[in-house]
Amino acid sequence: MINQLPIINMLLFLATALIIPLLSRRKFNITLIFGFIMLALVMTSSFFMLFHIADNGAIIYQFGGHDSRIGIEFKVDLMAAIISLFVVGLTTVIYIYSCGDETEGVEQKEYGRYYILLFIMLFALLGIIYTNDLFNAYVFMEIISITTCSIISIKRKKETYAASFRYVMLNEIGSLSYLFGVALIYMVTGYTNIDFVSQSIQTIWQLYSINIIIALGFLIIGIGIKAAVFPFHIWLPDAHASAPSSSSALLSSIVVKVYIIVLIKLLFKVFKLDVLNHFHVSDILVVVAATGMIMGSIFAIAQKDVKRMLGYSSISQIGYIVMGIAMFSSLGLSSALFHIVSHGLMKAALFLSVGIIIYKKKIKKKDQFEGLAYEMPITMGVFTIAALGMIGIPLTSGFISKLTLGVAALDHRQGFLIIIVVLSGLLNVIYYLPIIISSFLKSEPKIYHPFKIEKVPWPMLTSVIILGIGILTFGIFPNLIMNIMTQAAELFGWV
Amino acid sequence: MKKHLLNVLFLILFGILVYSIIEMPTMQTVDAPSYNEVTEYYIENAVNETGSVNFISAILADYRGFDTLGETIVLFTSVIAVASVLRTVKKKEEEEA
Amino acid sequence: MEDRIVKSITRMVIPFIQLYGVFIILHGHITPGGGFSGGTLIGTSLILYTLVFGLPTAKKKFSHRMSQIAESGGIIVYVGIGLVGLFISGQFLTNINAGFPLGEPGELLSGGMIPLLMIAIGIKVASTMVSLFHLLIEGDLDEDHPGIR
Amino acid sequence: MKIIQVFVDNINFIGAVALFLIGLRTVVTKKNLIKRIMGLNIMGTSIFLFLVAIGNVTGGVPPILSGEEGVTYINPIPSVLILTGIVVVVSITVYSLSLTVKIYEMYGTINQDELTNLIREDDLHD
Repeated sequence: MINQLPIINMLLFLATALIIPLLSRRKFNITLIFGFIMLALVMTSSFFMLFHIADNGAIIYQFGGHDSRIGIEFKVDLMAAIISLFVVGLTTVIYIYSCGDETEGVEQKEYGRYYILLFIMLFALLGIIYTNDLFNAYVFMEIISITTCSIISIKRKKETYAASFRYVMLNEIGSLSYLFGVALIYMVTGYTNIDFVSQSIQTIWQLYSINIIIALGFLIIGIGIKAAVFPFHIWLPDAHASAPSSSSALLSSIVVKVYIIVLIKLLFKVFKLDVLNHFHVSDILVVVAATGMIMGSIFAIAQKDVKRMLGYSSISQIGYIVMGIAMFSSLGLSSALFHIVSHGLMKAALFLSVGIIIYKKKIKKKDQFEGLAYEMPITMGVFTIAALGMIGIPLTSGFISKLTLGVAALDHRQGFLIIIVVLSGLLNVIYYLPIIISSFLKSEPKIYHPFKIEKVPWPMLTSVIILGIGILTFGIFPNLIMNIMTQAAELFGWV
Repeated sequence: MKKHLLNVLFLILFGILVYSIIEMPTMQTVDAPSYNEVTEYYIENAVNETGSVNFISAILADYRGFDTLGETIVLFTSVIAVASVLRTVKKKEEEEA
Repeated sequence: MEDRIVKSITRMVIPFIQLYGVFIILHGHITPGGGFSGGTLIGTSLILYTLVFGLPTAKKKFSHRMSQIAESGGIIVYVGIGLVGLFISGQFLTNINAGFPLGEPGELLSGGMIPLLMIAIGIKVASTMVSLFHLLIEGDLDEDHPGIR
Repeated sequence: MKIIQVFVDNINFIGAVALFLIGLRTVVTKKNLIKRIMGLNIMGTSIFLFLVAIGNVTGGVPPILSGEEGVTYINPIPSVLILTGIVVVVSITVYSLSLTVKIYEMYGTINQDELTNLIREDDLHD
């Protein structure tokens, strides 16, 4: 029964997406509760799966009972189990937030459609994490790109359409160059299953080295565009500026991270280490990560709109993760995995708290935050925790991930990266601290009853509080997830 | 000026790709690297394993059936996505009422 | 387009296009073609109908309710066939182990689950094409373009 | 002479790569939104041409079991990948076309430059 869990999780999400239109006749809360039950169900089953895989190895599930060379195969190893649990858990929290946030630009009638798209995106996210087949990953990548674009363009504002059009164009170039890379690999190896592709690549990469270089280039550029790695990040800030805050929280803390997992799968499972070292991929990735860290923060300083600023700061944080991967060591990979989880929590907390602020005060500009902490203590409290986490202050999970990244850089004898990590942390200070300072210290003259809990729908507040607690717990007790992550990183067989 | 720069860049890229294609195993015969034991397996066993004479439908529906499920879901999402963009709310109420 | 000749010709031609489309879907596992190409054929015949007879009449033929049923119906049938394999033999989307009758290759009733899947895909592709076309041209009707009356 | 012979041998691969770059150039440089969508379609078809060229066997017969012996079939797998890929490119095109309809309705233009100027004006005064 355990082997069926991956496909059952995905079919549960698909079933929810199909049942929601039938529920739209009755009162709307029934759809929300029904969706929440399904999310909780899948979360428990992925918890169960994680413990099972931690004990006795990866679940391999062949579709139609065919040998894995012939048919399509799911391979859920420890890293996939951790990330799928992270994706479903964080989506449940963001789902709780979106239940309370009806009016944020999405009409009541549209609301059912928003959830259908959300659940199909979850179906595809789980699929792309589990699958062990390159072309199957392309099909799920397409479903994700359509659903994320339509989640953004569901808010009927003028600038959302222009932003999502640019997002579709760039996303499509990314997927087609990924497909071109897969076609080049298929031309040389004849397989699409990841294990068999890597076996045959190890033997023939000297013979057809031209094919491998060009396939590697197209794949990395394709995934780079979709994961908004620095040189290809143009679409992310515009998409965030105009999207509803729950979908921009989803986009930048979950979808972008899943593409980083696809990048990890490609680099370390398909092209194993000796191919990568031969083509010096590690140095290229280090350069890309370093520029991304610095440039992302510099752009963020210049922004006026809070959401666009958060978009640029996620680009610099993605640079951290790519730096962790570029170390090509189990320490580097485990710190990258930890940063994926901690950045996901922090970025979701930031976006959701900004969403509450926009919901209540209808302000978008950075400099309109005076005295907000007195009116909305909880939201600004969580915003400060998350912002301090982004800067890397101890007691938050951000500090732990910066620490482990620095240790991984030292272990990889690239000490100058620590300087870049610290420099980018300082740049974060420049654009996060003014908001915190102005909201806490500059007091609004007409505040009579400070520190009264803001009147905001309860689901929005609970989700933000959960995220705040999550950032602090992983900051104080990082070993809760750090050991499983080092265990997962060991599995890649570093030479 | 920017346009010419871009055209030159694309020409250089085209030259690099054409040069690399000449190196690639582009022989379109049975001993191409992609014509390996997986293809032979399909050609020999597809008929008696799936009963369908047309190998492409056999692979499409049976061996790689999960891809085609992904396909139908792409079609389903594209209808929902276009409806969420174009379907004006007031029009929908008339239909429901 | 109040054109008597065009209307009568399309009234004659459309059934044959749809018949050919159904033929391509059903013979998917014998001759080239299958769910995707047959579905497009049927979809095009319905689009031709909408072009010639106007959106309101076409809406009666292929109403919003029907397109919703066809959309989710195609996927439910597909997943149902997959689940049959899951419950009987523990593998999703399997053919022989799930006991689908393979029949004699080359005959119409051969191929186990393949014709069933082809029909599901055919319905799905046809209904998607038609509802996308209706959605795209629906926007023109509000602003006073004569458009497709 | 060898060069021309080499060109003629793998002409479909070179054609596929040329189409890919033409499509990429249209998407990147063209200003009209509809032309950018067409560029996307060209890129999609070029990759399918590349896949067909990979699976092609000279003198091969389409992979339908025809009964008589000694017949070489072409490689069926790339054709299956293409069938799946075509549907994907179609649905992306329909989605971006619907976005263009809405952009034209809201902004009255589908030229990328005018669009960016209009958006910049909106940003200034809101």
